[in-house]
Amino acid sequence: MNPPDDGVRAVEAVLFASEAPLTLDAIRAHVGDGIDVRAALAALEADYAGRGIELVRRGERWHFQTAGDMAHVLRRDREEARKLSRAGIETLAIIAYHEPVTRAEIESIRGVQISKGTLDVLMEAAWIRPAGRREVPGRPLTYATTAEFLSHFGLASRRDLPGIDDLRAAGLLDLVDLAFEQAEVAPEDDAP
Amino acid sequence: MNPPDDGVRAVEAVLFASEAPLTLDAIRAHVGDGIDVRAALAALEADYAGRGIELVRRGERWHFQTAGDMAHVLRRDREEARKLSRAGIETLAIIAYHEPVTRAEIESIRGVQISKGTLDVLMEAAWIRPAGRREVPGRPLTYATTAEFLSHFGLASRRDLPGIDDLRAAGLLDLVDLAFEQAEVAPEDDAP
Amino acid sequence: MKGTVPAYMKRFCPAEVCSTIAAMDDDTLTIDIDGWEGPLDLLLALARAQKVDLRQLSILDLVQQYLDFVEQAKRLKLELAADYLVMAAWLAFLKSALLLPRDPEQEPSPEELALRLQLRLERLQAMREAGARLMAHDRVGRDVFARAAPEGLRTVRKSVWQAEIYDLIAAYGRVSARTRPVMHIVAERPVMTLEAAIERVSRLVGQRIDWATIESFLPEDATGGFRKSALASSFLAALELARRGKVELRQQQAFAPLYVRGTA
Repeated sequence: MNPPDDGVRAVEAVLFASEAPLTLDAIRAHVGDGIDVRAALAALEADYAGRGIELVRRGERWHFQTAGDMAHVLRRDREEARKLSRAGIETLAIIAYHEPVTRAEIESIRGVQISKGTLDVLMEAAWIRPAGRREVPGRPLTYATTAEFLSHFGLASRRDLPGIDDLRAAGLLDLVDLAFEQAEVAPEDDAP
Repeated sequence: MNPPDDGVRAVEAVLFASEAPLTLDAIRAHVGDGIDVRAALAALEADYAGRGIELVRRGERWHFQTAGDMAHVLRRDREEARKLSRAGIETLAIIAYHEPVTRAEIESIRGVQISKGTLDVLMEAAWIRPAGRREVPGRPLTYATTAEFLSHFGLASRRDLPGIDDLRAAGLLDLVDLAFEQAEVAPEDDAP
Repeated sequence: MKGTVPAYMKRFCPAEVCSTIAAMDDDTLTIDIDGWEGPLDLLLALARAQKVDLRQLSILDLVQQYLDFVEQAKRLKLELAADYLVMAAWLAFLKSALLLPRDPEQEPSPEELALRLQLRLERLQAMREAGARLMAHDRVGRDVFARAAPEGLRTVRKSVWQAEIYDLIAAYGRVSARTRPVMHIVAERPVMTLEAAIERVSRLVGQRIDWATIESFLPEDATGGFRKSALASSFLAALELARRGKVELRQQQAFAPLYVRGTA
């Protein structure tokens, strides 16, 4: 490694010491305005490419983490992350690919009602959040994913969601015609 | 940085993700016997020399930490503008008009006791300073204003402060009723 | 039949689903529909069993399979949840609409309905695959790890005290005013003095023959505070004149009207 300049070192130290991923502004608040944070991040990204530690961008935030191919030396004594139910995984995927999306829209895509617990579990994991109301009759609440979601699943942005461009091109992410589909599938649906 | 070999990368990742400094044996338990941990540590030590992160040995244990000279960026001072309390501004005014003045004199002029905190705040703001002791029984400390006081309030000297007649002409002594009633309602209002 | 899955049922349902079909008693089987997440899920499972791209799917075949499945379930006295039967009814309608001669009035057309069903299956399938791919990503705490013991970043708050010159001067004005000798001035108020009342009552009482209320001795234009003052002074005047023997006073009871009459 070539010893980096003090600006790069400062950004490196701040990211290394931080307990959570940091935005450009948060980094700048620590290292001061005299440092080109963007350039320092680019330098660090290059410096760490191919090492056992990597600098990654998750949403608008940056952090260091171990390289993905090192999982085998790290995993042994870790608890496996709590397994999400199938309903939970599908609901999370639907929110991530369609956000902001209402509960009724999620239910329409899955063809079943969502149990209350499903959204709660995703909120508790801090992967989804309420994202305002849709200005349609009933003003239903919409849901969207969070910065923690991107960070947890290793996505630089929602554009990194696997296959999202193809799905959109195929029209599979278009908003659902709710009135029609609910009438068709579940006329006795007593969902709230 | 030259991309290191997988042995070095594995040791790097294990040290990074560890909750505590690790011994050679503990590292070896993670990365396996096929890796020369000692050589990997030497390589890492060289790689990180002069960076914002350092590999350090504490006794028989190894870990990464931020470089010592980067401590200043990990701590960020944030300035918060705060308005001086009524007790604070009155005390400051009395000191400015009567300096040097003892605490007992300030209290006598204000007609209300002042808390230690009030003077502390004015000292913290660097607007007042201790100005020697009065040669009377008990030798009480006196207070006076500072150059910072003059500059903060845009005064060339203390003589620029309006006199009592000026105050009366400006109607500032007519505040009496309101001020008096408030003082009566809250005679112990003395927080800084 | 107890505890076994008929061969013809296996044809229609994926292995993991069929394993949840269990014998409840001799002639009733119950399907644990937790295995399927609703009729759409079952339809998708059946569609995937056709082993073709969902876009090449024969909706008619799929509909027939679903209807067969529900028929078999009925024959076996399987208890299906209501939404499965609702879906069956709708699919039966779709099937007949697709097979019968076209009713040009019908909107949307059966082909359109079939297309939408296919789209829904595709969409569910896409989300299911997306979820699986998402879960397979490098996940923090499973595949990649953040630093376990970061030093942490600290923010130290420092107060910057603020005050304006006006605040300072006004504060001194306030303190000075507060501690300066206070002079009390009583504002002038309209009153009727006792002397004036005695003069007035003794003059008026001479002009009257009979009992008159004390109020009738007040000036007609007396209002507000002046009237109260005049009433109080006139009352005192009446007492004083009674003491001198110039007037008589009469009152039926407490708070009743007070009458005054000259003694002359």
